[in-house]
Amino acid sequence: MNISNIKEEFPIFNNKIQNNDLVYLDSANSAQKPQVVIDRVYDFYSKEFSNVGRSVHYLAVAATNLYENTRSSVQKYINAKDKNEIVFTKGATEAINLVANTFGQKYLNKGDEVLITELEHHSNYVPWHFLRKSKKINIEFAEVNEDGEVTLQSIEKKINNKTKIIGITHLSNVTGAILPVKEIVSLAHSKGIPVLVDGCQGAPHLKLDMQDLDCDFYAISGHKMYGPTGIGILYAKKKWLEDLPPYQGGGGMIKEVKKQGISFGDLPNKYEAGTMATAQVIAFNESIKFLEKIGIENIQNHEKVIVDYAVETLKKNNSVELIANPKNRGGVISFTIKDIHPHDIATILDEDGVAIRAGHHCCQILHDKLGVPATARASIGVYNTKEDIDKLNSSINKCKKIFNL
Amino acid sequence: MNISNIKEEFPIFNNKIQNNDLVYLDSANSAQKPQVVIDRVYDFYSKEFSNVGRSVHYLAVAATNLYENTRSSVQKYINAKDKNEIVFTKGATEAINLVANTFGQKYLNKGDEVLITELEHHSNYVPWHFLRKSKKINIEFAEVNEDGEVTLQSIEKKINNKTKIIGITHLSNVTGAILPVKEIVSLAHSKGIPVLVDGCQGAPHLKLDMQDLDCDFYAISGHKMYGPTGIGILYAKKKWLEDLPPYQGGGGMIKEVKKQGISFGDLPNKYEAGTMATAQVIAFNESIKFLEKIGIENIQNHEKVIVDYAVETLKKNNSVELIANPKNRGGVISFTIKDIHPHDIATILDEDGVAIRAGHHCCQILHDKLGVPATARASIGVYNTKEDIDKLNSSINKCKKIFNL
Amino acid sequence: MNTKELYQQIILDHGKNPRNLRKTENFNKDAKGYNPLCGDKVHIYLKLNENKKVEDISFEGQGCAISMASASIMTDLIKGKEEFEVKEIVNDFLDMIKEKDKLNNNILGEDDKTKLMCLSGIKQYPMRVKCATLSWHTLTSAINNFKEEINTEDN
Amino acid sequence: MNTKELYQQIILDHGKNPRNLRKTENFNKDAKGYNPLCGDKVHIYLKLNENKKVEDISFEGQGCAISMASASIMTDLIKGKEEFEVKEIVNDFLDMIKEKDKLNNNILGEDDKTKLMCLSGIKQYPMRVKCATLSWHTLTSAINNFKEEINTEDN
Ligand SMILES: Cc1ncc(COP(=O)(O)O)c(C=O)c1O
Ligand SMILES: Cc1ncc(COP(=O)(O)O)c(C=O)c1O
Repeated sequence: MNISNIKEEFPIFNNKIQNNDLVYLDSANSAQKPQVVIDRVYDFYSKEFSNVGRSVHYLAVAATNLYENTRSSVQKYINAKDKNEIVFTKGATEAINLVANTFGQKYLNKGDEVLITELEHHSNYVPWHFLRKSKKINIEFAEVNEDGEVTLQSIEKKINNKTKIIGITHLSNVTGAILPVKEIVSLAHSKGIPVLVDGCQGAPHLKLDMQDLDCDFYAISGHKMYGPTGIGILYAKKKWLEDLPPYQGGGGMIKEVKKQGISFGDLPNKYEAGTMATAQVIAFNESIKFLEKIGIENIQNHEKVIVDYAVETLKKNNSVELIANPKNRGGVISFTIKDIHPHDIATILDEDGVAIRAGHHCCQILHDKLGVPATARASIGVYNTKEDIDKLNSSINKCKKIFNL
Repeated sequence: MNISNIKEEFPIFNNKIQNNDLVYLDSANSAQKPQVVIDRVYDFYSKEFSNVGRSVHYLAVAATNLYENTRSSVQKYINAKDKNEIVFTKGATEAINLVANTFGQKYLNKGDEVLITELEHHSNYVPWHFLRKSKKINIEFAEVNEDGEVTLQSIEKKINNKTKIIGITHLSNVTGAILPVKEIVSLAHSKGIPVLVDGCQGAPHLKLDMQDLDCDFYAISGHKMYGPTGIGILYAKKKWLEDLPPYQGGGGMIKEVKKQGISFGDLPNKYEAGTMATAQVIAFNESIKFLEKIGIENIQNHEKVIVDYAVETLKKNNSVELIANPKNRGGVISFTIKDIHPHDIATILDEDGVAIRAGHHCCQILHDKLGVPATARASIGVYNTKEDIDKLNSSINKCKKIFNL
Repeated sequence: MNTKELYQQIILDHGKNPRNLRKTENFNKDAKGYNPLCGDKVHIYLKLNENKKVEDISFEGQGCAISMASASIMTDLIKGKEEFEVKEIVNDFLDMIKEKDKLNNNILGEDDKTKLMCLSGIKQYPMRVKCATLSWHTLTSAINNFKEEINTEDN
Repeated sequence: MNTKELYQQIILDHGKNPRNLRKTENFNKDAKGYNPLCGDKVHIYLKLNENKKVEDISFEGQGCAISMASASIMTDLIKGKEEFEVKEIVNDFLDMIKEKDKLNNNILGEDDKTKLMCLSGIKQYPMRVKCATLSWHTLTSAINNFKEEINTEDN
């Protein structure tokens, strides 16, 4: 599969959006879906639908196998040691809530500290916040530097003997900074502290190797990985999944149920209560295959070309201010224009079919730090081209014209 | 839309399953999907995909409107007072966990009692069980009678001044009994006790009127209502949603986020953290429209004809023992055959394309009471016909032949 | 309607140089408004005299051109009005933004109405409607004394 | 393979009238097995003598025809074997059910092997494989003294 004409694999680009070609620069929010994924959902519902794991009839058996095949594919894709280290959730947010809730229940007590960073998405802050109230713990924030990065040193500075778990983003959804996760994990482990990685932005764009990263938990969002909505993945080391209590209760996750008590099922069932997002999990296998077919190296190289071009283009455009300058950057570029509010930018760009996001991107802590309530953000997916960046730039120029800049 | 040839609306019946026509009698597990629902998912991903509520570009605005349209449709369908009483979840199991967790946090204390019934699915027991440990509460079980029913009296007997909440199924997924929910709610309210109804089996088959039922919480499973997998609905009275704490934390559910603290968003956002199952919610609107088009009265009449015919047919088949005989029965019939284990029955029926479920159907408490570890269950959907029942019966006869009965 | 028309000169002017962007001394009514989606914030200050007339109105806040212009124009028009008139103008404006073609109140003169109608284009940008209405809703809160402070504490 | 062939006479016979369905007196090894999906339960009792030979083996439990027949045939074949032979037979059986065409051990005679091969049809019914293997896995636990009791208490 040739990445240079990969747009063709995504049907959304076949249609005009309000008479414009779609210039989709909002992939950090959610990625578009390739035809293979869309078809898989369609076919599964049309010809093969059944619930999984609960009946012994033909369709149920087939669906169960398909469902478990995705688990194996994900395991391989992220190089997890064990298939049962892959838990399907409804999204990355749920994956992080699962960890915060169960780890918190078992291991966090009054006065303990959870260390996160100023870059974190609300999804990797609010779940820990709940424990402030219920468990009287504290939350510490590793500082972001002027370039929009969180360094190993910045993490190290905040670790102390009350630190019980560290939660960090792999790739910031605002500054684009890629964190030195492996080094942070190694430091944390040397002090006996487990690490949760919010991999929402990392998973679609970086080569993943759980055994190499050695993190304890890694949260993934299916819809940002060119997959269906309504599915996420929690990777967790087996020892944690065996050790921690269950999260939600219901059918499928139990072993034996009596009036007096309940015993819980083995992995992977323990954390998959109730009917799961069967069709979405099954179709997500196609997302993985799609990414594998292109090859993660090709994706990284391609996206680097585009993001470098975007940075260069926007830097040359005066009145555009890039809000971060990380040395190791993924495909996220946030910017402001003096005297034009990001929401006004987004509205004007949209008129030309250029879809970006404006706001705090669920990172209010970071925006407080940056001293701006909102930024405009262009984020890149596998389908973006230099032409997309040119269109972005010319629409920005139109903004400036409208605002008499 | 004419119910007599409604099978045509479901593409799954166009294909042979292992050379047989599919006789799908496993709808209580999960229902098949009509073409309109499948198409909606396809079209949304192909032409309209965007995340909701977070960007101001055209696709995002359109998706947000579609998403909220489903909320309005559900509100209308179940006659809720307010649109914001509809919370989207990943399934009914999550909906019940949400209630148990948040109600438990705020209102349950040591020694308090939660009253459920012996008919409950594990999804309406395990979430309460978690509170036994964390909050030292007790769980009481209202008794099922010989006909497989839970009566108002049976509930009344177990209510005392420690009872803080009651959880009951609307329609048993094993005995088929329809519970006198309205009467139970009225009794409970007279004592100041809120009621959660597990509506998984009720919602696809009964006329729903939240204002008339007057229950406090009602949990619905999208995939059992001819909708996509990965979506459920929690109906809750507004006063509860305003009063209870949030469940999961993440993007979209907050108001303001500071390092020191967080304030939470208004309804409906408060309970919808993270990227939701956007495509599934949007497509679920088609399920509702589909049901409305047929008309719930027509559905109820049709299903009654089929279930009555099934009961009659199976009663005439000696060696088949129906395990319940509720006066008010929905489309669920569980049975055993002396000397043939339910799993053997299911395997043999499957060979003829007859899909039923065998096992404890996530109701171990009830099976303990019945004194059998497993039963066979045929459950009915809008597409089933008398011929389906005839095929079920003749396959049962084949079982008997193989087992020399 | 295109964005060139939406962002007409008067909006840009009020957006860039908002009138009454300050804090009224000795205000006797106020309220804060917040739009969590985009981070727009506004704080309205009112001074009603003994005859329930708006002696002064001002605001503090930050936001997009639409929200700043809306607050700016609003405060300009409201100054000197009686409390009951303020309520009528607010309702009329909100109705107009929601569904009506024009303003129906008899309180504002034609010039003022024309100024306000500059904001009507926002109807075609549903995600931005809140930008235009935030300060108006907040004014209502202030008048009704709903001091809905944003709670950033644990809850 | 159809279900008529799967449920051949020998399976039905052992399923309906399982051999060794009782509790060995003075057993010195035992283990419980449970399949949460279908509720099948088995409890295996072993009596090994001082030479590590199976003096008696029995089981209690409930389940489908396949699982009862499997436990019944298994206990019949295992009686009188040495511990190391038992392990070899178990592994051979599990391999066969998983992927092999036939049994490869040299311990069982042809008649016994034929009896066991009656269970091989289950391969084509993936959801039912556990029914056939439950008692075998439980036997392994018993031999290895893994007393994995089902915990119905709070945890
Ligand atoms: C009565 C009842 N309650 C709860 C559930 C759980 O629903 P879900 O699996 O969709 O979360 C089911 C279905 O399995 C059910 O039948
Ligand atoms: C860095 C980061 N973390 C977490 C999330 C939340 O993921 P989801 O909304 O899929 O649950 C997102 C996306 O919104 C994100 O960008």
